[in-house]
Amino acid sequence: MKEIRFHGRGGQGAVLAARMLAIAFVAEGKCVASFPMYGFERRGAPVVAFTRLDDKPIQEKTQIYNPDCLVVIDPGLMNLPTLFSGLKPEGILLLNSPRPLKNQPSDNLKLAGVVNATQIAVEEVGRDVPNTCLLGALAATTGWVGLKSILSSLEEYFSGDLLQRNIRSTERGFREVKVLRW
Amino acid sequence: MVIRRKFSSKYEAGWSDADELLLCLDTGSWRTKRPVVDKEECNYCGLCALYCPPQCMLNLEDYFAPNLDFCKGCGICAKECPRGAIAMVPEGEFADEGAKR
Amino acid sequence: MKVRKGEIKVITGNAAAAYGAMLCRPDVVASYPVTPQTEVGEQLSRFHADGILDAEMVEVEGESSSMNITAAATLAGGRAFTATSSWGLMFMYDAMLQAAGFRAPVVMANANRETPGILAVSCGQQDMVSTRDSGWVLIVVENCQEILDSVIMAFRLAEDIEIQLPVMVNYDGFYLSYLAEAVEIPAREDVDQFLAPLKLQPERTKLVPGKPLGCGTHGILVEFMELRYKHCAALERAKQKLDEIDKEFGEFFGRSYGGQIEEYRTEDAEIVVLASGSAAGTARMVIDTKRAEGLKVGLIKLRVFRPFPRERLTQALKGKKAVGVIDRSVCFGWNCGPIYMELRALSPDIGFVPMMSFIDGLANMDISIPHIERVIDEVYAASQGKSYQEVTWIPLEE
Amino acid sequence: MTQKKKKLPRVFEYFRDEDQFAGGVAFCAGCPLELTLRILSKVLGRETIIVGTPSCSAPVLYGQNIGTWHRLPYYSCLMTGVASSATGLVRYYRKIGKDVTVVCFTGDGCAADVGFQPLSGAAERNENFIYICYDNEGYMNTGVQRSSTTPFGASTTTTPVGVARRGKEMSAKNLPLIMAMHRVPYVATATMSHLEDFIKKLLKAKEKKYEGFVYIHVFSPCPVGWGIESDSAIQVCRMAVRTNYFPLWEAERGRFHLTHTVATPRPVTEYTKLIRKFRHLSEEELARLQEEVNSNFAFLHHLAEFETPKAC
Repeated sequence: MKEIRFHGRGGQGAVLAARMLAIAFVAEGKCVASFPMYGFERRGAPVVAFTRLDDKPIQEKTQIYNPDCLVVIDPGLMNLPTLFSGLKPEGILLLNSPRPLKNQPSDNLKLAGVVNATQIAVEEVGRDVPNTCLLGALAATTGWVGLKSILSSLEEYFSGDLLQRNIRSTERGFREVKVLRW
Repeated sequence: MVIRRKFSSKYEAGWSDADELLLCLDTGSWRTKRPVVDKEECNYCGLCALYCPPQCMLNLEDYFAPNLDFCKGCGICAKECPRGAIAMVPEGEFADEGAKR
Repeated sequence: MKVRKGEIKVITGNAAAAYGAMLCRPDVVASYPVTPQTEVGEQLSRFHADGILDAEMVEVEGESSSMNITAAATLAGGRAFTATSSWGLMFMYDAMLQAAGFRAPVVMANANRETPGILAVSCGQQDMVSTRDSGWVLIVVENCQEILDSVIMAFRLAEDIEIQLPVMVNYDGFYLSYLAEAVEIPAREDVDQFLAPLKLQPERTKLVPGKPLGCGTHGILVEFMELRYKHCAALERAKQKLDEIDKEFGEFFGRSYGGQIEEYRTEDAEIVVLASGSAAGTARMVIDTKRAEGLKVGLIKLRVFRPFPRERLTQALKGKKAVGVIDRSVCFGWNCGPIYMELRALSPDIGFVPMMSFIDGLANMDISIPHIERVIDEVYAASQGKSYQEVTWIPLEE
Repeated sequence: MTQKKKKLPRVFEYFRDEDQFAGGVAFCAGCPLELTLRILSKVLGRETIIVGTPSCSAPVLYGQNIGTWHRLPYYSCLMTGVASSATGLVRYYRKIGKDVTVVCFTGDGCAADVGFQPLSGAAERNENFIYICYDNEGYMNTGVQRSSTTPFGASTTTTPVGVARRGKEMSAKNLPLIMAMHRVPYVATATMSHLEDFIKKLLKAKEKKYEGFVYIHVFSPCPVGWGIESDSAIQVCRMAVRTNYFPLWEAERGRFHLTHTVATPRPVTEYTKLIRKFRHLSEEELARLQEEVNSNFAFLHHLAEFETPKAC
């Protein structure tokens, strides 16, 4: 089983990203469970979302304590003291940031994909919605899911011009992500 | 569960059915005064029948008279009669009529 | 018969409830926003806007009204659905008692949420427990697929001429309401066929213009006792009906849930954990781990809280050495879990073995894997004759 | 006795169905509520479905165990659920294409107080039914407690007259105006002294309900709770109209029209002197009541004169 924890802020699409990723996994025959943890839905407030994937049905309905992968949608959240808590050894980080990672932010981190998703989203989608771009970056960095599946999952939530813009944003995330290994 | 007693209602829930049981109160017995219509004075205008809350003024073709089975003796008919043709007479005066009401 | 495979979609528990309702073609839908259930109403409105749901959608001004509207619609002869959570459930409580008393076959989804303050925006079954004696059928489910399937089964149960009771399908708020999983959505025609027996049964008594029938007579004395007697008898009948409908659903759609209870590895189990809702899924995993370690432990998932599955539980628990109950709510005045308290009432039937109450998961606390491991360890110790604490508030007590 | 002395009033011609109620039902002697219901059943006919609540009308409208006092179908519910239950009924009948007249029949306590939320909600949604509120200015069924439509000064069991208090201190909530402000197809006031007016409004309501929500506010004195003689309710109704204490009007989607104008309104004291609940009022208090009557009527008059400015 792989466990992914998303960190974002209300309005950035963390919950939606977790769901679209789940759809992509299902398209590839995986079993998934994805859920957010928040009370009131407020733009700007920190949001955590979880996605589990496995080859067999997922029974547990608990929060994720030891993620294999972190997806940080808001670069500001890198300062969150608990961001890396519970991260498994050999862990993976997906980060939306305009700047490259200077050093290994956690000893448990083996792999990181950094992409300037905000800028790409602004350029392609026209708004600061970095979520789909990060999904493209996730596909490239982890190899857990194909870009094609991610792109098809976008169709569940977008259509027409907005879909095309998000597809471009996702593809750029896939191409432009800088992968670091430790 | 074994039902030892016959249910009074054929319905599963609380339904009433007027075809099965239409209730009626003996409101005629509530009366302490009785409207007595002076047929000569009555000009058949119908206001007593119109305003009668239990709608129990009987239309007797050229005058009105209360259905004493239901008349509660409120006196609205007497009060509303423009000709003062209805008198409210204490029921005691009819006591000897007994069950005839 | 086995039907065609349904479409697989990744949807949330709330959406699953809405899909379940939509597939049953309700005549009237009314629901009021309340976290974490709001999405059910939104999704149904979306279905309606997209022309998929041909229902009267009532955008109500409060939960009390959703319940009154749906109850009245069913007593006029229609099919009605509503959804709520927490305070919303409490706000419609008067109407809920009336709906049950009138035997209005409303189906309601309830995303379980805590109630002590308005900021208790978190999971807990206290809302459902607070409606225990409302006369409703209270179903509790574990995952998104089960939400969808249970809503469909709920209509079969509610509108069965032998039952005629409102049914509430409860699922853990947040943990399930927002959980996105792959869910198989049955074809509408197949759901039609599954519900078809409802059309073949004698018509329920309904309010018809011009017919001198009145609904909700006051009820005093023995006639009132009759109503209560019939209501209780219907709840008793509902138990077997739940099992039958679940079995039929399994034959139809290839998924079944055990009816009143689901037993998991209980046959040769010496000790049993009794859980409900989303925690049952986690518990099943932990049972597997403990089994692998050689511990003979099984799980019973309680699928219906009212009527209480007395006979099935007695049968399943006879001969077991100890039972632990995980409750996501409390029984005020007993200082234990409500399901535990109910189970204790079965002691004379089951045998006086150690029974232990574990309170966990209130207000979004995780009923985590270590917590359930601890439950199993403590129940096992009790089964071995060790002294034990009857009630444990897991996160608060070491 | 040889010649027919007078032609019956036209009102009789509006009766299209028999009285659907049993001859003897449990309303107090002289209560105009009984008249309202019997007339309603004669005018609207037996296809009407009644929805109502615990109230003075409940022991008559909602049966007793398996028995019932009338032949109209009815749905009895809680005070918090009248307008919503009616919504459930009309929505289902609409879904199956059945033409039904659903009439909510409640007191002012339900309509103005505890049942106001669903009433306002149903009006805003413009549900297709008729809501009739009989206003006896308090909770009469439970023994004369004040409601939000109890007028200034009135003595009730919860606004008693004593050394420290002299009846209700606040003014009555003007529920029919509030309902008219929902701009629904039809809102009207009525009272039993003006029966033809009431019947015409009922018939109009039956038509208007195809357009949506209809509200009729019926002024209904309570002989017991107000302290009036059992023969005087109609007289009190009439005096309420003649003093402009209770003006008769209708409003179609917020357009007001007085259905009965009083050439020279009588002073309100001619009304209050008929009623024991006002007996303790001082001259100052009566003056305040008169002032309220004047200002309420002036406001209504303005509304009736008001013309929506044409768009430029």
